[in-house]
Amino acid sequence: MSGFSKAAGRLLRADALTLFGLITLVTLLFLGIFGPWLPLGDPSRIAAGPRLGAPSAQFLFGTDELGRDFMPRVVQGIRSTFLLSAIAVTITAVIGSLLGMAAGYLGRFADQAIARGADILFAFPALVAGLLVAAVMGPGQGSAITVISIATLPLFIRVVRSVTLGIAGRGFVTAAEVAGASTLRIMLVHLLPNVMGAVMVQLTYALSIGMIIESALSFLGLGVQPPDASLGSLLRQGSSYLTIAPWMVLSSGAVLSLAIMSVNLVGDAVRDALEPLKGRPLT
Amino acid sequence: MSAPLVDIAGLVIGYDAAARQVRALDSASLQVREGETLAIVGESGSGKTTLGMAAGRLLPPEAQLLDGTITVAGVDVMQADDAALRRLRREKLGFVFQNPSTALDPTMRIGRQVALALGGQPGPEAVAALLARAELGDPERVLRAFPHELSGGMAQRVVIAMAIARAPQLLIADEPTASLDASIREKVMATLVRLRAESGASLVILSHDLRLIGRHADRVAVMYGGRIVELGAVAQVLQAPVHPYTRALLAAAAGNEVPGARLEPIQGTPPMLEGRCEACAYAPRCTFSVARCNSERPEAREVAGRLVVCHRAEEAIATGAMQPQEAR
Amino acid sequence: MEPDVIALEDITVTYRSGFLGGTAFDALRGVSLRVKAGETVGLVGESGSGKTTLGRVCLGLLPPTQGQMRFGGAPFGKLRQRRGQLSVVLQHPEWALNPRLRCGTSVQEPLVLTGMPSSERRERVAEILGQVGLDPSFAARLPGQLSGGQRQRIAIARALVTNPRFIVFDEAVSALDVSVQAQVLNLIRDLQKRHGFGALFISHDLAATRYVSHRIAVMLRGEIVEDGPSARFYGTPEHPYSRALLGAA
Amino acid sequence: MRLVVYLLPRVLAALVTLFGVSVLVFLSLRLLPGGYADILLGPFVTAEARAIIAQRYGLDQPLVLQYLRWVWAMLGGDFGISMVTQRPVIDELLRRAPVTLQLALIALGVALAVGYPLGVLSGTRAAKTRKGRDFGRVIGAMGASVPDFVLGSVLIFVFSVWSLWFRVGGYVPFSTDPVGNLRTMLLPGFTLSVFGVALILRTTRDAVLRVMTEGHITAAVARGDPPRVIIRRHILRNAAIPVVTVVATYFGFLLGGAVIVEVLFSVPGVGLYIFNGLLNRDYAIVQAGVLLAAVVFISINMLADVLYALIDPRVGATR
Amino acid sequence: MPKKPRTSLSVLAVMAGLGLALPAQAQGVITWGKPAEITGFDVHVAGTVASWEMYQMVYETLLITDDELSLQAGLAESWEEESPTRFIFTLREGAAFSNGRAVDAQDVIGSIERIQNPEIASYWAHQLGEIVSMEALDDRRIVIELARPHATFLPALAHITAAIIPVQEYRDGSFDPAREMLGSGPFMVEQHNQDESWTLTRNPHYGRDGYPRADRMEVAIIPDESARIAALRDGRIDFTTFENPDAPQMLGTAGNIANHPIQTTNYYRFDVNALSEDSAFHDRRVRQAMNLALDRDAINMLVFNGTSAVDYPVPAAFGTDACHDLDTYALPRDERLERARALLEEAGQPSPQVELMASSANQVLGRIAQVAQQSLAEAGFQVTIASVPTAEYLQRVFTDGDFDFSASWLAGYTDPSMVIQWWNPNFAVWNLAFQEEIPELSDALADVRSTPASPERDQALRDICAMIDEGANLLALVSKVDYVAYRSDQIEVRLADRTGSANTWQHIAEFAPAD
Repeated sequence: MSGFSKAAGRLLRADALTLFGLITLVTLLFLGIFGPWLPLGDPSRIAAGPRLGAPSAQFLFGTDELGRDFMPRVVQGIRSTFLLSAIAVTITAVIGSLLGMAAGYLGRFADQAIARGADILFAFPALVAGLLVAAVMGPGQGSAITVISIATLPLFIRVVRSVTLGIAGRGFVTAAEVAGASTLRIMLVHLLPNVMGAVMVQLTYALSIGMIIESALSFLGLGVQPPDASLGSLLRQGSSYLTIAPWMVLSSGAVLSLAIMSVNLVGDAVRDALEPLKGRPLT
Repeated sequence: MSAPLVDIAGLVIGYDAAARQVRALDSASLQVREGETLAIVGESGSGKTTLGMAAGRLLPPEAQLLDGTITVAGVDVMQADDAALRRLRREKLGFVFQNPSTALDPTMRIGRQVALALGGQPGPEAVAALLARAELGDPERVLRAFPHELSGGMAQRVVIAMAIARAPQLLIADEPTASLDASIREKVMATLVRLRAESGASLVILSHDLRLIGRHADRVAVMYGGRIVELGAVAQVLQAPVHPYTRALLAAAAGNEVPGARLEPIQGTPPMLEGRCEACAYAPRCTFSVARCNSERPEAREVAGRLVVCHRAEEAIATGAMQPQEAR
Repeated sequence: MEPDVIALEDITVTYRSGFLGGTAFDALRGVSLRVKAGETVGLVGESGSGKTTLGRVCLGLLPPTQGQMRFGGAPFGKLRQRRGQLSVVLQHPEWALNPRLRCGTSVQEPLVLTGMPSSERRERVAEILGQVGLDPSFAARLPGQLSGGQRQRIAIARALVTNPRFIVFDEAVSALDVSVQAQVLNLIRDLQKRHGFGALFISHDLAATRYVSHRIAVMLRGEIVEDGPSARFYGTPEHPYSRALLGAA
Repeated sequence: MRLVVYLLPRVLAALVTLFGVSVLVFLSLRLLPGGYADILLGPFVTAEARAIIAQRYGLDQPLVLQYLRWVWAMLGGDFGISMVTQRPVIDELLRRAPVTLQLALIALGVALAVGYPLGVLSGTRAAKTRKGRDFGRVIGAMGASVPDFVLGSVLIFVFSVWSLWFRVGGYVPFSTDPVGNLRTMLLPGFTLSVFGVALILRTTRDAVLRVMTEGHITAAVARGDPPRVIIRRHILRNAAIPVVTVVATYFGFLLGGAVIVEVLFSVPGVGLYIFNGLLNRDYAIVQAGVLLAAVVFISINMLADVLYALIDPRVGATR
Repeated sequence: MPKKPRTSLSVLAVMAGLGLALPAQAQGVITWGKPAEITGFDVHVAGTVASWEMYQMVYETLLITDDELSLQAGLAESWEEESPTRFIFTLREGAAFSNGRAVDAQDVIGSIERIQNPEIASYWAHQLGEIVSMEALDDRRIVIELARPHATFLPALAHITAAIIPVQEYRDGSFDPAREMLGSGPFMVEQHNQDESWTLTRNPHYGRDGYPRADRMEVAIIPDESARIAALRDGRIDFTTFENPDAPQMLGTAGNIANHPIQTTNYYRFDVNALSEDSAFHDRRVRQAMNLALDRDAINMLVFNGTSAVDYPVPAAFGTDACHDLDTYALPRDERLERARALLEEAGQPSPQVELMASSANQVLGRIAQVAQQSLAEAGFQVTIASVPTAEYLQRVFTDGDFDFSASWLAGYTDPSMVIQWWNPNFAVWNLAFQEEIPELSDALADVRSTPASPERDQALRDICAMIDEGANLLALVSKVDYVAYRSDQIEVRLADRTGSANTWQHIAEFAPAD
């Protein structure tokens, strides 16, 4: 059966929750991509308003400790956190898929080497790894992307490897082998399209993890550099002023949580669509 | 004779699929007598599994009862409340599934599973005795084993033992030997039939293996397009089939041909009904179809000592070209 | 005399499992088998008897632990050197074709690998689809839109498209319904007459096997226990196990 | 025997993994810009002072030699000394381990107590109704969506404005003052548990749903067993298999990586120790800490593998 | 309080464990919410405020400073300046280390020798000047002779890094200053849980009768400012400091919390890399342009909400106005920007791209950087900001010289001529990586080092300030205020209005629980 067209059908008949997730996700994507061109105000303009001003008609999310309008900062934060994580996770998905396929299909030494590598990354305390990478590479986007990749790479490798193991024994792979197809051809033509579903599902989960990691790094001051904002650096900014300017943490925290939640909801829907789990009722 | 053990009347069941409803049973009617072995044969998609599962209301949630009734041992299965249904399943019904390796809980020892199936607090002797009845050698070892440690044939015997644990009145076996190796199918089937005979229960075998049921069933029901198209004694139906589909099926099966002879496949593919079929569902593939077959729904009639759903049953018998092949 | 398409001499395959290969298990023990051009050899046996392993050896997918193996009289070599000469049709119609590729792409893949130009390929695909009884329009369809029998025909078309010298049918009809099974069995018989390839027909179903095979080998626990013309299996075969397979014990 | 055969390759693999982690942490620490000399001397660092300090701690030797010395000392039970306090790192790690363990246990306890029953409930309901499905999805998606530092910041805000009963910071050992201990540990524990609740809920729900597609459940239904009995006898045990894996991973992460929460709530655990060690370039702390975290993580996962094999008799069985 | 018998120590230890759980008002206990853990135990070596603050609880220096930043008697009850190069110190009667041994002249000599020992890697030797001889006249009197006049000699002795340690114990190996603390200060360390807490108990042999007033001091390490606020509110800590100028506001109107901003001689500064060829700042005109374009008022208003003040190379807290008339400070901003643009034009770099680096540990620095970034943009600078871990910041600036400019703060100590030495890379050798040497300036600085406070010195400072401004190599921004907050209902404190050497808690011996 053609999984994709069926899955797309199921996704289209989405329920309210998925729809909510999709709409939020699309909105955030829109804000993330087109934010810089929207007439929201300059996110880094200092003294645009009073210091630590409460939300008002002019400043929807209030102002920060340098008198910057917090709303465009949150929009910029979405852009950094969301797009950065998306880029990182996409790169990781590509690398992880190739490694996972190689491990699952080639087996033996390649499998052992790749699996051990994934184990090492997995056993390394994630945040410590993040701090180390951020320190070695210097803080900024590059290290944020690397940290997200390191943390999510094992996820992709594991999933793709196990899916590949399931596919590698199937008839069409054997047939291609017998016809004399090269390993690379088999991986790209026969395995890759068939692991894509699992990769897509993993991609959404990795994206939510990536967003958490990016914002955690920025929260510790090692992610996106000021004056640029990421949702994590805004949280860091706001957490210093929780008692007198709670809107900073609340608005950026809410947007971050909403973003992760929408990614999760859509991820659930994609997973349900690709791999419907229907247990039988017990009566 | 009292009322039949199972009375299926005009059963219509559909499955909710993506954007439509696929009809699995298109007004199927069937009665199972007490103490008989009835085989239901048909290709995949013919509706035989739906029919079998419906007897215990074990259909998946996307199955919809659209019409008809099914009564088992006096209980209206489709309308019974949960408690009554469970009592029926527990006391009157026994199921044997196609794949024994999935029908057993993989994390539980066989002994405990069988004990649970027996109910109450049976001692190990009772459990071992039950396994011995199912012709499992070395029941002591089997008791302690986990399902994955058993061969397919042994596992199926365990499943059979569990099915007869509470002396059901009706045993339903869905392709009980299809997943087993050819060399042991016969023996497992023999066990099943022997146990039925010992207990006096009725046995319904769902199968596509014509030769197998030919040796073990009393009556046979041939299903096509969600209906029973021919129903009669095994000897009659398999040796002198009336319905063109039954005939074609027999002619297509490898095993009955003489060396060098050519099998006659049925051209085309089985139908996928989306509503009540207002014609003969087999007509598009039938070599004997006439215009009427494509426009009028045939009803069950008694022809040559059996029920047949075919407009041209009488002509078919008369046609020499439709001489049945030798059946074993 | 024309050499056998494939000749196995005293093949043994040993699997090692457990820690550091501590446990050894012989999947094949001293198996010899020859298949001539234009001949179908049936291989029957129950699951675990080693017939699939033997099939994989014949296809060059599994190097034997011991024994000689020749293809067309020459050492087997690498699979790439045998491009276009070997092919396979497997069980599970739903897994036989890559669900993400159009049928035409699947069928022409062996041709791509032999380096045939694309214009010739398209003609050849249409031709071979015709031979397996499918309309050329099937080339544009996805496997998900096909029935099991149709998919198995596509798989056969893919196996035949390069006019190979040797084809392995591994449980090729086992998952098919009776009516469709007969279609495919007839197709295999007809195509062999036409193309003259050597074939190994692996199945646990003796009835189907004897219908398409010239000779039948019966496997039990890694060894061939009976080997003879298929006519013998219409009567009463010698080995008790063969008789059990016939279900006539 | 089955367990030994099953575990032995895993132990070997774990050793390889640990070797990799040790090399990785060692190398990356040496690649870090800035060293302990900078931290100790502040801006007043001169080349001479740097050299003296490097010599004092053997940091002037070739990397390979430093690494081998470290590993060799570790094999003898010497995990190095902290440059800041001049005390053995292992003493400090062992002193802090109970703190992190307690935090992890609180988080895991809450996550299991809330997540597992809800997961089973949502899984069994989901087979029946859409509402049952959505209920699990909402809780799962929400729990997984609030990062611990967001929740932690908000909680600190709430409890610094209204002190209520909980306290932020000021850890006391449970043995000296159980109430005071809980007052400081429950909040960070709860913060950490939220993700776990979601994780366990989702995993359990999916596992239950998957088990419910299996044939033996249909068989149990066909035998007339009531739902309660089927859940107890057949679903819980079978569904526990993936849950065990996820719980182990989660617990491993908690033990090795609750850094942000420990920093936020000033909980003097292992995570905070490693974090500060990293900031201070106190190499021995980070090296020993990360390696220990990896050992714990791997051991727990191996323990999960054992549990897994105990629950599922098929695991590790040869064919 | 009577001398404690040794057996009671174990009881005390148990109490210490309970300490944080008990209300802070318990008998004689005060609690300090310390923002950061020490970076090392060695009082002569560690160069961080977080460490100094803790040393001040345990160690004493010969001299201390008062509110006017003038020198007062410390461990030395008196001192005599026989000549500009010869000093005689007399130790206080009764001063003793917490092990009971009296502080004697050998401790002073040994401590200073230790500071001067290159093996110890103490940076403080430079501050003391070149000492040619030290001699004990008797147990309590020491003569120290300098090679040449060194104005900062006495102020340097008032800094905690010049603490007097028990040299006898150090030499016989029973005391290792690198792993423990033993001093003559008001408290001694009883227990230390790294990153968590300290328990200090009164030094029973402390030289001042009746002090310290508190029997015990609990120290909770709470780096997070919000958590410190929470702890202060719920009374778990009695006193603490904040970097964040808004902290008083965040503490709210709670009547029992008192805020006490302390003016210091410390100020926020930019270090500019004059030496790296890779930096636009290699060109002095670009540095000058940057200095002119900076909007120090904006930094004060936006980052510090106006609670700080523009500061100068010679800190305003010293009361000198040495630098006020410089164009950098006196011209209106528009003119300065115009000058800055002109300078950039002249340098052929109308829009220099520079990176401003700051430690990520201190958020105030990040805010200063962002305000500076925006004000510099008005002159054409394209500033990117890199907030990096402290260790990296320190290495890149002071060792590698691999940066354009960086933000940090400078301890102004207790004497203008001390802080001003930072502009002499021969003196402030740690600045060699980025500081350009200006011989005239170095000479002037050397001179001023040996000039006591006087109108002549004020004039010299004025000239120096002009030279510093010309070089634009190390810029003063705004003064650093210590925002002290304490629970007025739980503790009685004595706080200075002005401090110099990060000795915020110099009167800790007088802190006591409120009745």
